[in-house]
Amino acid sequence: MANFQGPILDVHNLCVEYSTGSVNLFSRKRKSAVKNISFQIQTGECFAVFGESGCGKSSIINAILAFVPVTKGLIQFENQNLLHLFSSVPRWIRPQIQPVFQDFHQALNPRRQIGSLFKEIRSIYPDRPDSAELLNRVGLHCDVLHAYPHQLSGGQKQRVGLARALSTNPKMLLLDEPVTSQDLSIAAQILGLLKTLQKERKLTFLLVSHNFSILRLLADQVAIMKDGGFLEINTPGQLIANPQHDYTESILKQSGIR
Amino acid sequence: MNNLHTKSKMGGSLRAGCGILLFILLFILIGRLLTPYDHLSQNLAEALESPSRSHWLGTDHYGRDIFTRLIYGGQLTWIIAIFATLIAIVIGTLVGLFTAWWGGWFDLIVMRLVDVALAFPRIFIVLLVIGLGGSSIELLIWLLALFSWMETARIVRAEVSTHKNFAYVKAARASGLGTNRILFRHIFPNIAGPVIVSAILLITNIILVESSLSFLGLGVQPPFASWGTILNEGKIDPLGNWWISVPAGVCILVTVAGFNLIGDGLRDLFDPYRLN
Amino acid sequence: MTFRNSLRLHWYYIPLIFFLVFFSCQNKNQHQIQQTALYPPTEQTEDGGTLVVGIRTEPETLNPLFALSQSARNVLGLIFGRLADINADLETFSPGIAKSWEVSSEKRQIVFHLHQNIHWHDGRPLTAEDVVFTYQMHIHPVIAWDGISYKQNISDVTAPDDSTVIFKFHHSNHTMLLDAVEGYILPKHILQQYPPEKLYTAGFNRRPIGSGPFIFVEWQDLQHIRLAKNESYFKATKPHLDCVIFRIVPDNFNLLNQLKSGEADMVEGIHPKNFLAIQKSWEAGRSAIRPISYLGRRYDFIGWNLIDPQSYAEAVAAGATRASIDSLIRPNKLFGNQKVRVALTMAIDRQAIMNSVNFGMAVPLHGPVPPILPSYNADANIVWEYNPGKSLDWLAELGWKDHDGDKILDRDGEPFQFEILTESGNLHWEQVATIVQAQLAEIGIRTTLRFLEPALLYGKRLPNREFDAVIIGWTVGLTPDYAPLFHSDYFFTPFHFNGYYSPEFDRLDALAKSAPTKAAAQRYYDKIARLLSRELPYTWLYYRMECSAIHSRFKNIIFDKRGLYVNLEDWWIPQSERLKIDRIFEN
Amino acid sequence: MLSVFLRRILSLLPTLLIGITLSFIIIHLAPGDPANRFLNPNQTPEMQSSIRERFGLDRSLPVQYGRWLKNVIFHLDFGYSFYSGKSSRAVIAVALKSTAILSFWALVFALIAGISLGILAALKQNRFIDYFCNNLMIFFLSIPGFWLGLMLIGIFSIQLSWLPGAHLQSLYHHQLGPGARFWDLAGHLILPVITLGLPLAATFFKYIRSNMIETLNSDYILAAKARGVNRSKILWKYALKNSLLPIISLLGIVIPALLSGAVIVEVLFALPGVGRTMVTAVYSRDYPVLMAAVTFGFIAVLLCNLLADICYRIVDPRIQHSPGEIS
Repeated sequence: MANFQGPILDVHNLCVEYSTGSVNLFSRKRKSAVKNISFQIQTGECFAVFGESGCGKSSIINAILAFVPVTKGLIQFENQNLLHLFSSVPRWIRPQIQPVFQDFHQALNPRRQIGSLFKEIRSIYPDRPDSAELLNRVGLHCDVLHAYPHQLSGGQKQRVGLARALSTNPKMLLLDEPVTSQDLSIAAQILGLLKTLQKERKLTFLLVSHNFSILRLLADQVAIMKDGGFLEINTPGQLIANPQHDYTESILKQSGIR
Repeated sequence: MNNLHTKSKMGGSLRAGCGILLFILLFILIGRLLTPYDHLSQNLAEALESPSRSHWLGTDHYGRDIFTRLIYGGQLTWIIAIFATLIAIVIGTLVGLFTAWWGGWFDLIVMRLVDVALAFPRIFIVLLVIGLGGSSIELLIWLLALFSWMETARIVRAEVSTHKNFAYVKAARASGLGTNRILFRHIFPNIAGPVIVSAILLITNIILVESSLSFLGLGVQPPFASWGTILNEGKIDPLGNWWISVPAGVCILVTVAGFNLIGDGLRDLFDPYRLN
Repeated sequence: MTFRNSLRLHWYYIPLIFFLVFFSCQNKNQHQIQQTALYPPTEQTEDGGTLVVGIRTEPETLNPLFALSQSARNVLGLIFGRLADINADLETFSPGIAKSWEVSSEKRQIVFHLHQNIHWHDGRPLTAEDVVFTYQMHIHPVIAWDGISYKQNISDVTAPDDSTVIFKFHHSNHTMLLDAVEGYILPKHILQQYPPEKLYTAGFNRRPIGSGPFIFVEWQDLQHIRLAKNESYFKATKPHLDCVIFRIVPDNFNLLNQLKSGEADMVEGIHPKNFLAIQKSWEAGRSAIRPISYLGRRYDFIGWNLIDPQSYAEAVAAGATRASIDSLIRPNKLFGNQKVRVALTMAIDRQAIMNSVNFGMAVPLHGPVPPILPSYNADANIVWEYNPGKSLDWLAELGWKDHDGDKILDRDGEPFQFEILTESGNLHWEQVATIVQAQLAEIGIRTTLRFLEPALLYGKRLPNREFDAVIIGWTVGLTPDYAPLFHSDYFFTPFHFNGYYSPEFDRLDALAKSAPTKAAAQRYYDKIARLLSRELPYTWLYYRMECSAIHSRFKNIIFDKRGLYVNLEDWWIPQSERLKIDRIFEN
Repeated sequence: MLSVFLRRILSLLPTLLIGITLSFIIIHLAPGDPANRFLNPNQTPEMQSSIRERFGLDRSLPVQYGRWLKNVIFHLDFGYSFYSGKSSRAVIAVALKSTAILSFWALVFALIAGISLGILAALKQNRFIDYFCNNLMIFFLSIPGFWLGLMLIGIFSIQLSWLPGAHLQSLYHHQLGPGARFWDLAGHLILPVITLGLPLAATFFKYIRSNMIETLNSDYILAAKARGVNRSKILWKYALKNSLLPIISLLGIVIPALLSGAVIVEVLFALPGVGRTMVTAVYSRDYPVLMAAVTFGFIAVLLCNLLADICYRIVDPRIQHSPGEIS
């Protein structure tokens, strides 16, 4: 497993739909959130999806984590079809892909101490690293273990979230707007931390954001997403230099890059 | 500014409610130390005596001391109300948790059934009580619970559907925690507030429904009594023998009011916005 | 107890059916036996006025073919007429629709001569055809009239002309007249429009047309039924009242309230506690509500299950007949023994129960014969006085002692305990049961009470003999018939629920029924009373007084064991005492 | 909107059917046989079977159900009451009439009392009048209904003789003039309406008061105040409108509960309503009447919920149905 060759994540023709309106027997109006998306992520790479809110970028993460049913398509993680395994949740795959959510007040359970999160995970995966070590790694003191989320600052919460994600020893992190709600200095710190971690642990990132400036610091590949579909995929440099779509261009202008 | 006032006042109602209930609980738990009588022993010669020094609240048709009956009746009322509420809350919570969690067709079908249960005429309690051969205490508890879990299920379902999409739940799912663990250890503590409030309101409701069942002659069976049955026993001559029904009515009134006060206070305490 | 009262009345009618009951409103004053007139009948009466009767349950129907409840029967008696009405002596009859009759034992027939000026309320004349039609309806299998047993001895009814009806019988016996006149005469010209199977839902049931002293006017569902004076009633100058209204008030408390506030003039079946209060204020001159109490028709008892329920179920499943009772049915392990029943009876202080539950409005009863009947003989009964000490001795003789010191009697390690059933919602019986439980507990017998809804109690537990002891009551009819309760012919019927079986009783019953004279029959009735009060298939508790109240402005009221409606057509109100309500419905 | 409405109605049908079927089964499986009412020791087997045939009880349960459902769907015929021989539909219709009158006035009373006191309490928050109203309402919420009714009858009908304690109208109602008829009806309605309406008023009061306080403290009201908008305009136009919204959904629950009959009030005050009819039907095992009432009850609950839902949507377009799972 360790020497797995080829793309770690292969998404092919992914479609996700939601039913809208009241849920009842006779009406099932459906709204499509993700339309026919395909991409591949190589091990150790950072793949970023850029899109404005509501374009469906979070749905990709939800689809990979099997939080929403996939209408059509294929998601393969190390050649294992995640969609087939969905019905019987593959416990051995779960810890390998971990999400990190933007810091919002629901990112951590408000009624539980931080320490209990790690304890719980270690109770399932006993061979995983110690919580104190993890917290140290993300730059937090062990005291945090006895704190409740509301006693932490935004940056601390975000680090805790990161530590929690790392606690299962994942191969891949799904970063959903990881630094949006922080001010710039903290965002920079966290981004730096992510970068070092990526190198240290050979992590693969799938990063989702509506902030191009952040994407560009981390991403190896960027997909521009609009209305549920990808407009173009390219390296950040190429995109800036040679945008294929007017939309891309307007984004770059808004971000002040062009 | 106004908000602050409300809070402090509601805190007051919480305190008042707790005080009242504590008093009532003390009354029904250690009140028997105050009375030399037994709640079941009859003394036909002393039947229907008005309140006096030997019988503080008079006697009933069988010469039993009403004060003593109130103490034991209170115990039964509380037992019925609390157990029925607990059962209803457990059923409602489980149904709410799992329907919201699994969603889809399961949710659809179960919620339809909840709709049916909610639409069921309450009079069916009567039908079931008499149909199942009279009212034992266990039967009363189960039936009262059976007709009261739906509101809780709806509340829990709504809360869980919200929490289900919160990042902390997603993170927990992603780290491979089991469904039960997530539902009971992670989500439930966060929605316990509304559940407790609904439980308090259920208790008040169940006490009142139990007393109206007594009105229909379907309450606790003699020689035992709940406050509802004592209240009902005074109905032959409610004006002449007021001492039978008035104290029982006051007990019900005060208890239910106490719970209502606590419910009001707690609702404020568990204000969903307070979490944010 | 609100609408549960309906059920009490509702279930009381069952025994009515087989005790041969008669109600009559058209009784003459000349029969003064056992009746009390509140005011001596006077020559000058004044017409007009309204009577409002407060009742707890709505009559289910006003078709005499289907009416079962007492409230319906009371209303029907005012709207319809019979061929003849039984008198207070319970033996003779007064003319009704028939002005005279000839009974001929040899020819096994009765010839009735009808009044010729009787009209239905819609104006059509009542003829012999109607009487024949009524008989046909009574015996129609689809209708399943509940009084059909009266008509079983009748072979044919014919009408040679408009005013003559001939009843022919299979056998000649002393109940021929009784059998012939039972049932209200129905209007053929209306009912023949409906096929018999549709009669149950006919509009007639809600808007009856009869020939009685009052005409049906309106029926407001669950509110009231209003009747008006029949101006062309065949008995001239009657009735005196303009209007009779039955107001339905299900809640006892409110019903009494109606009586006090003058919204109702008459209420029956008042709780003794409330009755005493009414009596007190009447005697103090504070109220115009006159209390009326009289020995009614109800007694309460504890019925013991004499047989083993399981063996009964097995025997029924095996299709047992009367002949196989002895071999298939085992006696009940507790109450199968007469000594146990006697001991239990002696352990119950019936006088205390009577005082406490009925507030004295009852008389003691020790045997099967109701005190209102001519055949009642107080000395015939064996009286088991309250004596808990003796009761314990008797039980000890049988091995029931408190061996283990837990204050409960036991034998062979088995505690003496059983379940007492009664009807839920019946305050009287619930109270009796509660007291009986406490009294039995005093001598160390543990009982559990179970209050069952009537449908369950009478429809399932008693007919299937699934009970230990039951506290209920019977309403007695005006002619004695103990066979349905105790005769082995009825062993497998629902009403013979306690499984009493005694060849001696069967013999005495047959002898009493075939006795040539009343005096001869009396001997056997005394023997029956002696036998049953010794054997104690029931523990008779008490015989109830009926407690009613009526506004004092009504004069010339006669009430006796036949009820309070005996002569309603003779009631009248002096002008000086009239109230507002009396003028509202003036004709 | 109409198509939404129709679709929602269609989607209620399965609920309705499940409910009715379940009720049918429960009612018919409850021990006790309606034919027992006619028991009589001299009854022959033929008579017994004729009675059972009269009521269709000779058929198996599924056949009875099929027949019943067919008659209901195609002829709106709920069968004839076993007890009185009346058409069950007519029995319920009559009962419904007085229940509707009682419910309507109880609702009007509760709305007026609850809303006006609720507003008053919210405006005078934390003053004496607020505490007083609050505690009064808790009192009304906590008192057992039949005890309240008994006391009202005892005081106003017996001791003071001010008001009649039973029935919807006097015996001489039909002889009165139109104006007097109204007063007659009103007099009879006061006590039951108060008994039924007080707990309701308390419920409304609580909702209105807390919503009103919340709205009055919300940003946009504060902003409007700051802009110097007229105080009464703020109160009536903004605050009240928003506070009344939850009442709509509350009505969706309260109205059907009222319509399925307030047994105790109806028994106590001798009103010919649905609740009393149903209890009588339960005791006499009058299946057709019971089923008619239950069917009506189900339809009332479902329709009222639906209507409340739709009204809510019309009044407050912000409400969107969340599909449950959205990213």
